[in-house]
Amino acid sequence: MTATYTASEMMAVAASRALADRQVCFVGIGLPSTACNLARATHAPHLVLIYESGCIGAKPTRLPLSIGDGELADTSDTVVPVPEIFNYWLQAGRIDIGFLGAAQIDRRGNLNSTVIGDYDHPAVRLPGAGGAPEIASAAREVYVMIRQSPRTFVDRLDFRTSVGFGDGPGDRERLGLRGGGPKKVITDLGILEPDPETAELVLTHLHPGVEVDAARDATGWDLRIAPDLARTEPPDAGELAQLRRLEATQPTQKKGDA
Amino acid sequence: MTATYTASEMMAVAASRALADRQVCFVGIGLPSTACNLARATHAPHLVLIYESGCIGAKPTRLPLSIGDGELADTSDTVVPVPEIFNYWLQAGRIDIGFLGAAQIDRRGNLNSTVIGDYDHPAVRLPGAGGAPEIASAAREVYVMIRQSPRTFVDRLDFRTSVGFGDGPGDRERLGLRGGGPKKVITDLGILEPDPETAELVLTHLHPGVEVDAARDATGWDLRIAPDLARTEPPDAGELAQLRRLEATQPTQKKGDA
Amino acid sequence: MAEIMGLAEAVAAVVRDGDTVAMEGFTHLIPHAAGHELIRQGRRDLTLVRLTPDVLADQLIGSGVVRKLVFGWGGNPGVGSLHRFRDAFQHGWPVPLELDEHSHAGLVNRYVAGASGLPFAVLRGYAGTGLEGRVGHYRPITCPFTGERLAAVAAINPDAAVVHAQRADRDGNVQIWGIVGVQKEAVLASSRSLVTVEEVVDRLDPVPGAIVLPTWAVTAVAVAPGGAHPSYTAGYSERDNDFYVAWDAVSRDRDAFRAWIDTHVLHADGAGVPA
Amino acid sequence: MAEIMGLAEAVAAVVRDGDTVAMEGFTHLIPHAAGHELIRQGRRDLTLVRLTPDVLADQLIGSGVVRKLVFGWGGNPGVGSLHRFRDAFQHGWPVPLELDEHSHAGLVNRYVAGASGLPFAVLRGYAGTGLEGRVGHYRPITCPFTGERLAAVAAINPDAAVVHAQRADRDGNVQIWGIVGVQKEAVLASSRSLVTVEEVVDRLDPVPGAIVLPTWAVTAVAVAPGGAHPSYTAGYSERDNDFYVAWDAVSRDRDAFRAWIDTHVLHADGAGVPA
Repeated sequence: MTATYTASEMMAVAASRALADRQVCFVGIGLPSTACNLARATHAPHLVLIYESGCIGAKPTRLPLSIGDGELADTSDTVVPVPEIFNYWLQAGRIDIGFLGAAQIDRRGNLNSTVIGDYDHPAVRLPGAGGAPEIASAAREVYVMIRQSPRTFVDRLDFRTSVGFGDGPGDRERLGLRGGGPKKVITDLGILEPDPETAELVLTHLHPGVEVDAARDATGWDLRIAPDLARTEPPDAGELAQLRRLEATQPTQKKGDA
Repeated sequence: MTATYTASEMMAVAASRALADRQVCFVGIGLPSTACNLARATHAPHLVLIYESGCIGAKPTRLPLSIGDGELADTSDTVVPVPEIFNYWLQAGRIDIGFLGAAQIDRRGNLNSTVIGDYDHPAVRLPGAGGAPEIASAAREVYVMIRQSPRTFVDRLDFRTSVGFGDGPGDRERLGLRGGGPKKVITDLGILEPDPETAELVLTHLHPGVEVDAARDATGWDLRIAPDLARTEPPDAGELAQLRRLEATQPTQKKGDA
Repeated sequence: MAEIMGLAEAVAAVVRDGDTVAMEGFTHLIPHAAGHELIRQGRRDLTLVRLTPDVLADQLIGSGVVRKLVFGWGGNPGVGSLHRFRDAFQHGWPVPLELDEHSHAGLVNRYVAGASGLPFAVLRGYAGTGLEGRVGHYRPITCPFTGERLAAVAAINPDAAVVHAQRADRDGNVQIWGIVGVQKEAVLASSRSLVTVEEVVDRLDPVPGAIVLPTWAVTAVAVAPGGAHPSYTAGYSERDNDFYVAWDAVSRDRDAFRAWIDTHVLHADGAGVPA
Repeated sequence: MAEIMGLAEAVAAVVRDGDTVAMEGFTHLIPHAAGHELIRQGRRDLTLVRLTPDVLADQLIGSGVVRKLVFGWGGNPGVGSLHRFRDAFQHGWPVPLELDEHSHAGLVNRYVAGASGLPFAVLRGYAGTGLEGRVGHYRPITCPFTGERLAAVAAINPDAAVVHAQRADRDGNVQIWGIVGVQKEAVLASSRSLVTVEEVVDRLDPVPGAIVLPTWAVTAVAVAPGGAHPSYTAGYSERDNDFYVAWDAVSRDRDAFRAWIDTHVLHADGAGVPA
């Protein structure tokens, strides 16, 4: 009998599974924190969590509401100044997995968190870059967690805040971006991964209960489907229990916040 | 009745008097430390001592044997990493007085602490630059403490480790050196100060018991003498007592070490 | 040497209309009390430099204090967007807001250059992003050794830095611990600085992870207990998460916002106690 | 994750002949025990990077371990010059010594660039000094914003960093306090690192002023109580000032030096106890 779970919970579980023990992760609040802490509570107890507030090796017992939560600092191996976290720890290539969200993503995994519409007179002014461009640039791998809809999966970004694969194969190298770029895009419908030859996102997994047409309809470009398209395993009882235990630690956090 | 005192003691006292309370001083071991701590014990109790080991606001009770002495760290307001002491505290222009010594000095207050003789095959290989070039460059004022003899006061340096006034007026500006350069050269014979128009060191004070010819003979160039050449006041009883109390705290330190 | 003075006097001494003012605190130690004093004093035309504009920035912007925002990421984390920020930028209410946006890495390195007495800093960034070509603080630079193309960002040297810290001693030495953010750099990069503190003590006992700003590197210190609220001060207070959630509704509407400011800022004393 | 191993094994694992090895400690925490193990293992052709070559550097140079010295200032502070250093440089004994000298500010910024993943750093320096035009690690650079001429120094990324610290926990996280010098940068700039520690403890209790190197940023940890002697380790030992003074006579003469090394290093165990 399958347990019921939300799309956000599936996203968190899928991301958690994609993490290996002892990996070093650069994390923001919301689903990435949930996924990382779920991994820590299940198969990856030595996962290293780094928050751009300067917390290295945070081990929170509650999901953080902000990246500067006191518990992150209190449980960290060390807290360093913000220039150091960016220069010594992110830029120098010490991050295995960088998590990002965005308002828009394109087929090459480039991200927009700056504006919807025109830059100078936007329809919506978004929060802006924050740590994202350098996470996108420097992390060995980037995992993007984002809802999939024609509003988010767009053919052309209104603004390129962070570089995925840029304009195509070789563009990251040409731009001098030393990290590997987006290696997984985890959505409420499935998982996409880049085709190494074309640097284009390809749907490789569909979550349980989601059909291919739904994914195509939710994508603003002609979505490529992997020939060996697979089905994500649903969350198992253990994962769900841990996840819900974690979610209960932070009742004010909007569920499904990405 | 005049007390007897050594030339080194006169140098320490002369330097101490040149410091004003609350000034921020970048200090090395030896005579500069002695002078600064004498000032702290007499007229400048709030003098701020900074050591390039990272110690800010050191208040030692014993003269330090090294710039990384435990007591410097223990008594400091804070200890910062060495990159920070150079970048945030020295380079950014927060140092009022920088103390320097050297093996050779020329008429423009340029200093050599690198080699005697040819660079690749020196007669004597000296310690090298250390913090000196940037102290010489950035401190609002530099005080040089150095014995005066034809061996040290040379017409032409064997190597220019640190810039005083370079090749003449305007050279510091041309080189982009933002500090004021050497404003006092304190020797065992007297005190020299730069002529603001020619940027050349001029003898302004003779220590007690020293005559002008001795100073000229000890200088490898045609030493300029100030028209209003003055006599340094000898150490008074209070200064000497404090100085000797300090010197007694560090018996292993070579007396007169500059 | 830092002078210890009352909050109103300190703010007036350190911040002038038209100044570029850095107000830093990365989730932690956000200088709300000082910010509210800026509002009470009716300051105008400030360029606010803040890595992470937040509720405090929203209050300053909505009160007409700020004409330009230099920032990296603006929002109410975990809650939503900043309504006063959007209103000012998109509709010019109450005064037009100019934006100078950055990546965090870009802005922190501008502070580092400013604190280091350098005119620029170097980092890996900006290439291939939309900010390239749009912002004046970035230019490409080539490594003189490897030929590699990197990013140069211009130093930032604000007129004033305003931060909150745990405590100062009676000489004005300041001690900050917990998430220290970019406050040291902001203070050292600025011509003048105001540090609000929870308390003044006889002696700054050493604390793990603490940084100390010597009194001679700070302009003014003012006591403001709870001065970070709704942000927090490690060792003294907790983050008021409910406040941040409630701010969304308060700030969504111009009138509700103005009423809140009127009650909680304009007619409150320096301790934030409404009249 | 840092592996905790015996000193000999750790040195063999982290340092290879021909490596560029950073051995840092600014008067404090100088890694003598590790250095002596390098001598015992007969290592050769190392490029030693050390801001302040000192007695340890003298011992390594005099033992023929070092073929090139990258440094800022070399001497025995308060005592005199380094005789083995001079002998090697001026007379090629026991092996020729090449010098690559810097100002301290230049070398520390090379480490900062190395730790930051950048190919160069910028500082104010070198202009008008004799090192200008003589050293390959410096080139002039122009600020893209102001046109100001500054100094660029090439990043340094040693093959190995060897440092001494107070302690590590059983996972290999390292804690350093007191005068922390440039050790963090040296470790982070290097491909491999060895940290010798006074002890391994269950838990790293927070200490004021301490920095922590996470285990995953360190290659190997080895216990070496008194591992900084004659330098000191804050909280564990005092500087052996007499040793530094006595070193002058010991090292002045080649035979006296060799005899000392034979007794105190070659025939001593990892704890420096002569046979």
